[in-house]
Amino acid sequence: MKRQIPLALVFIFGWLMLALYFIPLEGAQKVNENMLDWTSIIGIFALALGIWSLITVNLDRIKHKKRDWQYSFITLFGLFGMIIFGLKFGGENSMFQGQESYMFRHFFNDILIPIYSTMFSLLAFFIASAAYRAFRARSALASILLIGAIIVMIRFFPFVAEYTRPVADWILNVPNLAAKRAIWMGVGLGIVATGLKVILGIERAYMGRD
Amino acid sequence: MNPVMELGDYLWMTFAAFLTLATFSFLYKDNPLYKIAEHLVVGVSAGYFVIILYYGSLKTQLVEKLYDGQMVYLIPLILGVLMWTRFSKKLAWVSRYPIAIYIGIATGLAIPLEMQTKVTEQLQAMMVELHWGNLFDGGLLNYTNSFASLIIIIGSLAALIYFYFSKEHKGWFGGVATVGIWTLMLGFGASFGFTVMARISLLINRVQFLDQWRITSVGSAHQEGSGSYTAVYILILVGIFGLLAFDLIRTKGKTDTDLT
Amino acid sequence: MTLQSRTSRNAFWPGFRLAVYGMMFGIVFSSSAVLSQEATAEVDNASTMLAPMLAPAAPGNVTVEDAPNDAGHAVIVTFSQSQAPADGQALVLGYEIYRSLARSGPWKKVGAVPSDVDVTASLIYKDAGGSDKSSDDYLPTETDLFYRVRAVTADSTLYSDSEVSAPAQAVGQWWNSGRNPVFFFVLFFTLLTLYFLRVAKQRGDSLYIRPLAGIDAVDEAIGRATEMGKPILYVLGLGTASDIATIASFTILGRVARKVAEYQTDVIVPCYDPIVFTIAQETVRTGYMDAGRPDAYRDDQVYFVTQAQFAYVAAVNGTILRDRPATNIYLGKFYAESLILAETGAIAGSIQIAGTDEIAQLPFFVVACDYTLIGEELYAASAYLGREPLLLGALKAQDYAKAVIVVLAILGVIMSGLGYEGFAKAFEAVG
Amino acid sequence: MSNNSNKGFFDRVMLLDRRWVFLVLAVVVVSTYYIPMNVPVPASREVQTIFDAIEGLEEGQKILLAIDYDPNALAELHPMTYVIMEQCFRKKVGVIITSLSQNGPGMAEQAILDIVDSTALPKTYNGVSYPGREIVNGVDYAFLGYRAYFELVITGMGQNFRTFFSRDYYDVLLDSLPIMKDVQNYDDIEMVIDISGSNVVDAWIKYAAARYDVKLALGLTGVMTADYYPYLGSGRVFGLMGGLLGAAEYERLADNPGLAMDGMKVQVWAHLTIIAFIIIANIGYFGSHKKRGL
Repeated sequence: MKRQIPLALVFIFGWLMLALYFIPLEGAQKVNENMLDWTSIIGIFALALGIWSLITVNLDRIKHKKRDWQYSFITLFGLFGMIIFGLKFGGENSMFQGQESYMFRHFFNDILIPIYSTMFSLLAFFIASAAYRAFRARSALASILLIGAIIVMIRFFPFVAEYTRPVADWILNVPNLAAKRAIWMGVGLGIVATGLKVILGIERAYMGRD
Repeated sequence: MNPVMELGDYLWMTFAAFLTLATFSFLYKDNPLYKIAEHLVVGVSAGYFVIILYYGSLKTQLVEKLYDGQMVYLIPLILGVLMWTRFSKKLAWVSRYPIAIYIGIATGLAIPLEMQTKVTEQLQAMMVELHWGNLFDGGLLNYTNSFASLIIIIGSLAALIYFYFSKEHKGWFGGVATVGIWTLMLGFGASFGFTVMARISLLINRVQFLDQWRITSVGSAHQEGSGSYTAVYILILVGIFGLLAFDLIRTKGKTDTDLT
Repeated sequence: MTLQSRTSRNAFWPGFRLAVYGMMFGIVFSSSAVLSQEATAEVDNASTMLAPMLAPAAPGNVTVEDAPNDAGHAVIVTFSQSQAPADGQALVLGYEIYRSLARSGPWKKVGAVPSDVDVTASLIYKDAGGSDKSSDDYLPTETDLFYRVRAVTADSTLYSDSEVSAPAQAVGQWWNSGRNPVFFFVLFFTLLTLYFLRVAKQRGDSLYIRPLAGIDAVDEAIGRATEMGKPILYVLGLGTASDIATIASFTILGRVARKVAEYQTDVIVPCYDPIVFTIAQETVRTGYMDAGRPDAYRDDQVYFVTQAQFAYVAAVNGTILRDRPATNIYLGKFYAESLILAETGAIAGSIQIAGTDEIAQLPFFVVACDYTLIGEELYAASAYLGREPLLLGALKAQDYAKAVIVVLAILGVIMSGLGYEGFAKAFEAVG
Repeated sequence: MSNNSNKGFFDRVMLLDRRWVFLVLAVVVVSTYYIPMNVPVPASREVQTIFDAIEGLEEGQKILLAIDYDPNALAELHPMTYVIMEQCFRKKVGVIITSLSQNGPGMAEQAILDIVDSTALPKTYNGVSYPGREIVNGVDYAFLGYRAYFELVITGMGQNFRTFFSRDYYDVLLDSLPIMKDVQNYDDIEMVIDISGSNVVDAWIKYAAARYDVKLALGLTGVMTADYYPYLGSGRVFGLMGGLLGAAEYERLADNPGLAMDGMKVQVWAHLTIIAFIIIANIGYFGSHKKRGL
């Protein structure tokens, strides 16, 4: 009941979806679409569990005055603020204009967007520090990595571009493509093998045990 | 301040600029400003998703369809509600049912799809890769000639052999696997080098944003009297960078692993 | 204003030309009186632009057949193009496809195809309609459909229609034969896996597998964390529970949790996806139970952060810098955040083990982490860690499949080189 | 190694606090952003050919500039539009502008307004001084706008521009525009430059270049570029600009540094900084190993 039925469900739905891939019939495709809807609906319900976790972890921090507990107020404020500003009811004259509301728009544009893009742009610094730390000709493999990166980086430099550009383009289009293709095929087989193990109930760590 | 912009909008923009700098400050070390930005963005983004998923997905994918009389959608509704049994320690195991269905659907979907896009399509592409023409057509570095396609085929097969698990990488087999890992590393290096440009662009965009904020604050260089403001701005920049450098020199000998 | 002819054909049919212009500008005049004066002045000039005044030859041989391997809302229309223009005939720009439920109409325009330079070539148009009855592009299934093709020219008054096609029906199919290659690959691989599972059951764990540095590092890393008295950070990535990479990562998380519990140290798992979060909680709890320390497990070890990529990264970064985990393990799906996490981890001095099947992120993990599981190695990791015979058996099947692929690829290259294109074609999945 | 005072120069380089890397990169990016300078981005052959082709045009000749991109490709492609448009206006070459991507007309109009402004001022490019002049819609350029079914539109323009564009973007009859006076179809223009971030470019190659033998050059986003090099080899297109880099190369050739060059000067210096750090790291690595006799 606690374990056998779920494993049976994985088995049944797994083979069903696998079969539907090969059946173009209208009814089959309707079922297919329906199932995809199911997964996203389950995901939405699960979000409640996630949000509950976020709230309890932060309340717990405040309650026990754990390290940096003061900042948990900010998280909770942001969470509830955004939810309240995003609510929509009461018609045109109500305070709750949902995603069109002044606060919701500004929270999105002036809090989320700048922090997202700044986090993203940290990559410029990290790509530099990673290169500094890792691109040392310690071994043959490290040297190849280093050479590949440097040639591509100087592909458009003044004075050298005439020579480096064609080499860089060649590396990007030949060995790089070969590497990608090999990884793809390996990953493809790995996914199918893992998928089969899941359907057959061999790989079931996700299920827990009781 | 630029008269075109309303005070409220300007304050929001200033706040955005502050959050930008607060996020950057993380590079130097963990600090209260970063903590503010971090905790704020976690809360706001989580709230954002609650709203988006409720109004965007739940309403259109479930509620409206149920109202529409599509009773088959009672099933995902029940499955979704079953997820909530996790709130109770005793009934938590019931949530395995929806999870099992979810994983079953996802797995059954992935198997043929991945087999097609990652295996058969790639295999087929490799079979027709080689042009049986002049080996060095258009020069050694022309990546559309037969030589290039030959290298692609050899490289990808060797790299595939590198992923062999149940055979020791020794002898000729080890040799082929070595060619494989070299191909992988050269490809990785090239991808890394190629990405640098896009990442620097992201940084330039942030610098542009901060500059935009400066212009909004003090007016552009064409405006009268803005020259001295610009000088102040440059001085502030030099000051910040100088202070950071000074602090780094002061704490020398300590590597960054023991910061904070 | 010079009245220079653009093409030699301009010299013909001057009278007809003016007549057409009269018609064209008649419309213009009536619609905009203000422009009329200007337009009159332009008539001379404008009249140089359209010379051929005869309708083009009609397209022919319109045949319609059901589109294969679909749900039954599409047909394929094939027709031969209009013949090359004779003197005075307008050049065909393209063909408009019309559909009707009856031979006599009414006709509905469903699409257009540009003409081909080679007029002897037949053209193909796939009329793929919607399956929703209420939608505008609905194409009824198992109903007689008639088609007509119109050759259109630069002048909207000059066109010619083909004969109406014989009726055809759109029918749904039971089997997508275009995906046969995929089917046979999946079937072959499933049988191979089942066979090796049997072998593995009989032979136990005597199957050889080559060492993977990244896997061996996991045990060492847990030991190191215990010595240092610091936690282990396990990041499942940005994948959802429907990504197989994440599912593979759960298995590894289970093992890590068990080891961690045995060594009496801590594991922290911040989660991005709510379903992944619930499963991770269950997995870690089970790991602690397997180690015989169920009470050591706390619910706040595995927690949900947020579903936004960079907000999630901001939070994990904070955790790395403040909790200073001895080891960071990143296994699953990763995107741009890969390098942000890995470099922050390096700043904190953690040992880092990464693995993903996202090709674009592998270079960054390889550069910034101590150990990286590349692509397929991530999927093999669970077998390596558990050493369960069944999981090892599946690994063996993967290896044989790779060997088959290598042989097929070489064979395919040779065959297509010898001109047997059908060989490679046989592996092509359509649709 | 653990004793700080014992560390030699090379060891210290090896253990350099990574925040120095961050700081130096930040200083380089911010200062190069503000300091005006001209980075000699060397032009590749396929960009040079486009520049030479436009430079070789006479006053009164015409080109077609196809602006087929949406706002998401703006950063890479807008600079190309700007520099080519300005070059044409300065040389009094007529520009016929179409936009077959749905959100393209907005992009095109913005570019036109900006360049009309900047051409009003006198400037010197490559040693040639141009007086400022007023650019007149319908005389110096025609903006035809957007039409659906881009494949048919491109084929149709081979017959006559008026087939699909009887009126321009501003709803003015094409026949009333002086610039369109003697222009019927592709035969009457010198070349087509397609600046594209979508599959419209395929139609230009297939229906304009292949069918009507139009002289075609492309400006593409960085990720698209590699896929279109084969057309360069086969001669179907005579020039190709790829991404920000291609745009910057063109700006340099045109001696008209703009947005792309602004980006590239920072890029070049940032790349140089990273490479310098890699070199320093390797010197440190080999130095410290040599000392220890490894």
